[in-house]
Amino acid sequence: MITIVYFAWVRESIGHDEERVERPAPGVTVADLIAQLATRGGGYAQVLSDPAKLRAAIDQRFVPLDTVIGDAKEVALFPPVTGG
Amino acid sequence: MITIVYFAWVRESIGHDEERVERPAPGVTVADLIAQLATRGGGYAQVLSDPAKLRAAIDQRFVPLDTVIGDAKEVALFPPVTGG
Amino acid sequence: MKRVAIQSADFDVATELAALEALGGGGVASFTGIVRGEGGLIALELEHYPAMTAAQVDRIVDEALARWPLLGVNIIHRFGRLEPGARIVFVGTVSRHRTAALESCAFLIDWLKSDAPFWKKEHFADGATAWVAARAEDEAKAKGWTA
Amino acid sequence: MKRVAIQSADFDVATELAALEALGGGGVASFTGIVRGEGGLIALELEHYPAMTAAQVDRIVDEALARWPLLGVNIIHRFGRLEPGARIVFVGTVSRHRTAALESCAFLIDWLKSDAPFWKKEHFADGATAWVAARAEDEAKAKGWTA
Repeated sequence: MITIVYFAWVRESIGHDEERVERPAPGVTVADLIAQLATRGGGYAQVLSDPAKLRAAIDQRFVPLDTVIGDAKEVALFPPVTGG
Repeated sequence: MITIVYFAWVRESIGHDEERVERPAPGVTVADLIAQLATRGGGYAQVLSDPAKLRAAIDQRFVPLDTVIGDAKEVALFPPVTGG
Repeated sequence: MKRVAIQSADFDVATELAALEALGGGGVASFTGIVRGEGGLIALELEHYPAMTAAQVDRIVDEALARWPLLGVNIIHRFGRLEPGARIVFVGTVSRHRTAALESCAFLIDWLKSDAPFWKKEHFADGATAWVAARAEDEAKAKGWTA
Repeated sequence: MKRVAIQSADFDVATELAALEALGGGGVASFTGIVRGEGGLIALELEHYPAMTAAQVDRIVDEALARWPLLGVNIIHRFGRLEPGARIVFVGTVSRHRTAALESCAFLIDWLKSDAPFWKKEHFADGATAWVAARAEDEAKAKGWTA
């Protein structure tokens, strides 16, 4: 299992800030995970269908969406940060 | 008459911070005034014999040493400023 | 001195600056970001990624310490609901000379404003809310510091 | 808000910053210069040209107000005998956005450090004294702001 955390309008649309999912197969990227979650429909489809608007972090490090998830513990999905 | 004011080590060497002198003739520059004051010898000669180390202001405005004094009320002679 | 705090509570700029002034440096630079109450804004809600924020800020402070000869760096960033006039962020830097203090302060706030994992939601008097969009200008500014 | 003070008395940074924070801007930048007690220095004596200083500082503040969209500028410069740890100078600027506040603060302190009519005499523990020489670096920095 891995943890997915959501922030800002991604979190709001999905309706919760964290969930546990099956560990993705080797080679699966963040973009693949986003596409898979989007198939759930509803709030997921609404915010995850346009990945260009999303940013991600793996184990608390910003990563490009084409990064392989591998043995990460936590994937975070969120809009571009808007700072302080 | 015009007022000459001195600051920092110029003031210290000359021994006073202000004096009144006859108004210089038309066309006389700050550099001319410095050369003239230097002929007084003592502290004057000591700090005024090397004008490259001096800066000046006429009526509270920085000026190059070759500026004509004209009808100014106050000439200031001092080392390069060292700020705050 | 290196201090990083991510907190919901307000802070006292005087206390922070006094600690920085006491470090023996010749120059203390600071920047304080404040919520502006424009366009009917009644509150700004700052959300952050707690597991990531402190570590990231800590890393950028280390980068500043490596780039400039600093005697002290202090960063405070608030989260939660903040009303117009409230402080959001404080950056204070101390160095022997002014240039290092001023440049590192600008570097840190540019980073915080563009790359720190914070998201802002605006609440308006008419009940409307809107998530603030990232500004391309801020990203460009932060990139400008990259050698 | 525009405030320029040339004074021998110390000042309270918190009070100055609070006034700047209250102007409704999004960013307050400040720089505080402090006497460093290095090399046996026991005091710095600042002499200035009173008839000239305030007018000159006022003029450079007007220049900053013309160059950046500022809501407030506050400059305090002390003269007289100052011991290590004492504040010498304070520059505070406020703008809607951080860049204008940070840049104008750096511009003003660069000018004050290089072009303001102040002279500094160092007093050392062994009784020696020395007038500080102008630094070519400072002059170059102030010139760098000229368009």
